[in-house]
Amino acid sequence: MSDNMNDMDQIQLFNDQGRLLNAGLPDEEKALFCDAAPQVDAPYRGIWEKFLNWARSESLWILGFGTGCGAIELRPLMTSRYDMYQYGVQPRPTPRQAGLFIIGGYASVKTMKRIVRSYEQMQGPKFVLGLGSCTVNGGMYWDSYNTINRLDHYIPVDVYIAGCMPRPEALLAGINELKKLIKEGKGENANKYAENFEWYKRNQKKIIKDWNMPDYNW
Amino acid sequence: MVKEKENSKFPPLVDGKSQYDLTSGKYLRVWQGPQHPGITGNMSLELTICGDEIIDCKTHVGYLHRGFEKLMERRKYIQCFPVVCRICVPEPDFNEYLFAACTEELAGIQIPERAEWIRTLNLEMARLTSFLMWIGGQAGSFGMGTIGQWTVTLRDYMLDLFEELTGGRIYHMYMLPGGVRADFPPGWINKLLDTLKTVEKTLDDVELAMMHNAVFKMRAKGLGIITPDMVDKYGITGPNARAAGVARDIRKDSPYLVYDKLDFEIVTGTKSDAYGRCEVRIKEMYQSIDLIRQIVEKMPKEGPFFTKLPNVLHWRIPAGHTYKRAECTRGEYGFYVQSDGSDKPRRTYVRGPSYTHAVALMEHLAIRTNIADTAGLMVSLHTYPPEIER
Amino acid sequence: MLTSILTKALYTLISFFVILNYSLLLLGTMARVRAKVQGRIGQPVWQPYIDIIKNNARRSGVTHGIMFYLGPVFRLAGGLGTYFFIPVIFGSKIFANFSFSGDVLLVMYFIFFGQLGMALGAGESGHPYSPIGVARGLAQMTAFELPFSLAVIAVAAQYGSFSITEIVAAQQGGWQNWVAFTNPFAMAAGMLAFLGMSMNNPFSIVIAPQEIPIGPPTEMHSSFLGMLQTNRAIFNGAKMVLFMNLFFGGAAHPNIFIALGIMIMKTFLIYLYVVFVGVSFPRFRTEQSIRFFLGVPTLLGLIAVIQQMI
Amino acid sequence: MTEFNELSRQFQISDLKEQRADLHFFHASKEHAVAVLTSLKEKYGYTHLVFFTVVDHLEKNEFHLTYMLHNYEKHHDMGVVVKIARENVQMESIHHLWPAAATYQQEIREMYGVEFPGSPGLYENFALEGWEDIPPMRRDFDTKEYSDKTYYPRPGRESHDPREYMKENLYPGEAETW
Repeated sequence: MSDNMNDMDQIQLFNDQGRLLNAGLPDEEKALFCDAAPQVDAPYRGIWEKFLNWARSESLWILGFGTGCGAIELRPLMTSRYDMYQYGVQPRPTPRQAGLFIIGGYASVKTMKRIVRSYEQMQGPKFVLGLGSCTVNGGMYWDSYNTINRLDHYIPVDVYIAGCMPRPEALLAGINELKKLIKEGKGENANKYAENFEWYKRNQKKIIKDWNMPDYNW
Repeated sequence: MVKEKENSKFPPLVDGKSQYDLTSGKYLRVWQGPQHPGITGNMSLELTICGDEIIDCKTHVGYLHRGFEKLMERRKYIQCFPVVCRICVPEPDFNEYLFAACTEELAGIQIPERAEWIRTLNLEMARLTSFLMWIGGQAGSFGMGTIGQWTVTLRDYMLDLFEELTGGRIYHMYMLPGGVRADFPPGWINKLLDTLKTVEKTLDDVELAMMHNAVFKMRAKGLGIITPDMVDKYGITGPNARAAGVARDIRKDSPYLVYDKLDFEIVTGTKSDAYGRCEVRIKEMYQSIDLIRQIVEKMPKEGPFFTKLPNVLHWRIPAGHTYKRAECTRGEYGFYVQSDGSDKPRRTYVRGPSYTHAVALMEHLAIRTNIADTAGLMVSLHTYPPEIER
Repeated sequence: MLTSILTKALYTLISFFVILNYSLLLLGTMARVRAKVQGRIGQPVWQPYIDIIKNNARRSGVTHGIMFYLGPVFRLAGGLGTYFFIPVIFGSKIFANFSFSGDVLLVMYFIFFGQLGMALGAGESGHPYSPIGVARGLAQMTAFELPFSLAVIAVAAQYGSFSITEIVAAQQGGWQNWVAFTNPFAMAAGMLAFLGMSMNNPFSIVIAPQEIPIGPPTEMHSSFLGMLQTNRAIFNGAKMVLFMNLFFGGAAHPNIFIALGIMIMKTFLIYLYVVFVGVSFPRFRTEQSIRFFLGVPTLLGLIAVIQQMI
Repeated sequence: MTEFNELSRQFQISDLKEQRADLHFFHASKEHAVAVLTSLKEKYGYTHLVFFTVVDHLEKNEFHLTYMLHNYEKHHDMGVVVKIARENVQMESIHHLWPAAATYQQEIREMYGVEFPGSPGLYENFALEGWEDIPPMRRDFDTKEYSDKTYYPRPGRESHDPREYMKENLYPGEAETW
């Protein structure tokens, strides 16, 4: 978490009241957006939280956003050959209602901006599944000037699925792994994002040069 | 873009640009995509709408830009070969074939006859696979999920065949410069023929449930009409042009591989609206099945499928440049490769048919359509974003 | 007095409990039926329960204002209101709900009411696709309300009553007394309007995911969505019970469990018909849908009314 | 090539090269290029603009603008190559001949920095967003260096020169025989 401490001083995120600056927005739009930073929502304790985690893991709603070529394997997964519905997984068209974000492979800078935006609009607890080698280390596009190398520097990732391209079975295995994590109470990455908000924000702002959205998209 | 200035629905023109006063309450600007289930791949349409009617459409691409052409400049020819297929996900084989063909032409390599037949077979299978994906999308964009469920599964059966033949499900990396990577596994041909029978049977069902469906007809007829005079203006190729009655098919016009030895006719339609394009594509699917059967019948059963190459790790290709094209599902797919005598290509340019279809043509056709029809129109042009921005 | 109020409250709770669970299971079952047509196995029958629990277990929520809160509340009030004025089982005290002499009119109002409340809530969410969905929904609702009203008027004229209980009572004594057979035009108009009411294909223009994802509830999340989903189940159940009462003779048997069985069978078949149409057709455009409802169904409704006048 | 001979009487074009029977390339001067394209389109039936792209020849300090036209009657391709210097490059726009050309020009402006005055939407983003470096497709732009300093490369990826690697690790004794 400290390999880019040098950049830390360059970008200022908060004003003295602890509100977000939203420096990328034009002045007339600043009033339209929320300037609060995300907060850590503490989980409940004991058996109640276990029950809720069970419900969360058995009803995963994927955000319908095909960010890369991995989206092509979501189609077979949705249809009769692999039929993810029987595992409680189904697609959902809006980020507000979705809980699972499958990053379908490489993310170009332009898409990264939308990924950040969609991710922040999702309501916690939310989970991210990095699909394909290109989310792990850049994969085939490791030296490309326009694709990111490590997804976990920009948004927290729960499960990575390596391969190019991973088969639908691999995706199902990844989803099962994610379910296990959630049931064990380890799917707290939305809180991790809120805790390390500044670190993530600085990483994001390093690559997204024309930041014309609020600092946190509620 | 504005067709009728006197129509009060359209905003006034100032310096040739239409002026939208978004505060007037008359227009609404909505983004369709990139996070939108009704968009093909990862791109977005910026729509200005008046009521339900689109009065301006602007395509935004580049969400999938990976800089392939730059990456290939710093990879050797054989290292480029696993990269090229990633340009287009539903049918990567055309990329592989064209890159291999360009390299072979520049290096002066002749590939064995059997390799040509296998390549043709592979390309036709890719065509069928891609169309199966498309037809699900076309029905789904009008809200009929059932067809998509059927056909995507069929596509999966085709992908199984690919997997057995090439080892890869989506990306095959099968046609490398000099021929193809492997021969048919034993019994594979029979499996292929069986699968074709299944596909044909379900296609009949699909045609019945989709093309003869009253609601589908109501939605698709008259949507996004392409007239023959638009074909050259916008550089329209493939089924989009053929549905308008322009009989152009690269497989027939300038035959590559073994298409001159196969017996087929160019499928044309009479009216290129979304419905007409559907008809043409479904006919082409049947034609593709027929072509695969012909290839299996006519191809030499024995023989080499690969020619010996120099050590590919430091394979220098003589200076020169060439352009190769092939008829893919969406239209003309082409590779322009320039070599400067070194072991890496100096420039590779990929000409994808969606380049013109999804940007200039889509922006033109979307005007005056209903906002509900954007997804259907988009799919009926059969665009695929990665080949636009690469 | 107090005991009667308490008994009534208990009965209402029982009735509510039954319809909630039945409707949720029905939604789950129908998702499986749909999946079978598509060649899949489909989600578990109890998936709607898990979804609702999950949505309510979301830790964060964003509001856009007072109406945004009230939208789902109105919607749920509409759903409950529709249900609580329909007698579910004829002759049963427990499932009589709050049926009274003019309940058809009130129920028709409640069917409209939820949508209007939702329109206000969705409008405040600020997402451009929400008002588009609202406009589509209200336009389509106005259109299918016409054949539906005509059908109800024809039925009311036939039996001279606006009370669902009396309409059901008049249909007792065998299937040949059902409105479906005594007044087939009214039934046809009503059932066509029901297609539009249930928001399945080809009339799913409100939430059309490929066009305006996903219409009014675009911004609804967490417990807002949980509430909407609960309402969706109840509202669906209420509408089916209403149609069963109006056209298919209601559910009546001295034994309450057999009567419930009849109710389940009839509503299941009514919903199956909707799903059957839903999987076989794509979606209409808004104006096509309106044109459809103002065409054949309205004509059928008119014929039914004229038939009663003669 | 009759087209070439006829055109060369009017315009400065040179270096006709036959790549295949159905593919010819020739060079045109910057001033005459658009006129040559216009007559190819209007007079000789090359109605289809297949693509339009740029090849960077850094060592010659030249951009080679490549227009590829196709004739549907003769099924023949004609590549027109225009050499221009790399500094402050400007070229006439051809969007009046093919509306689709505006997209190509938009992309080339972004990827190479070639300007086409008058082309619609020229300065809008095409594939990149918020790009601050030199245009990325120019050969003096090093994509690996940019990627290394921007995108937090995950440690552990090494690349070897294949020849050296094979010599050392895979076939230690046989390397001399190559």
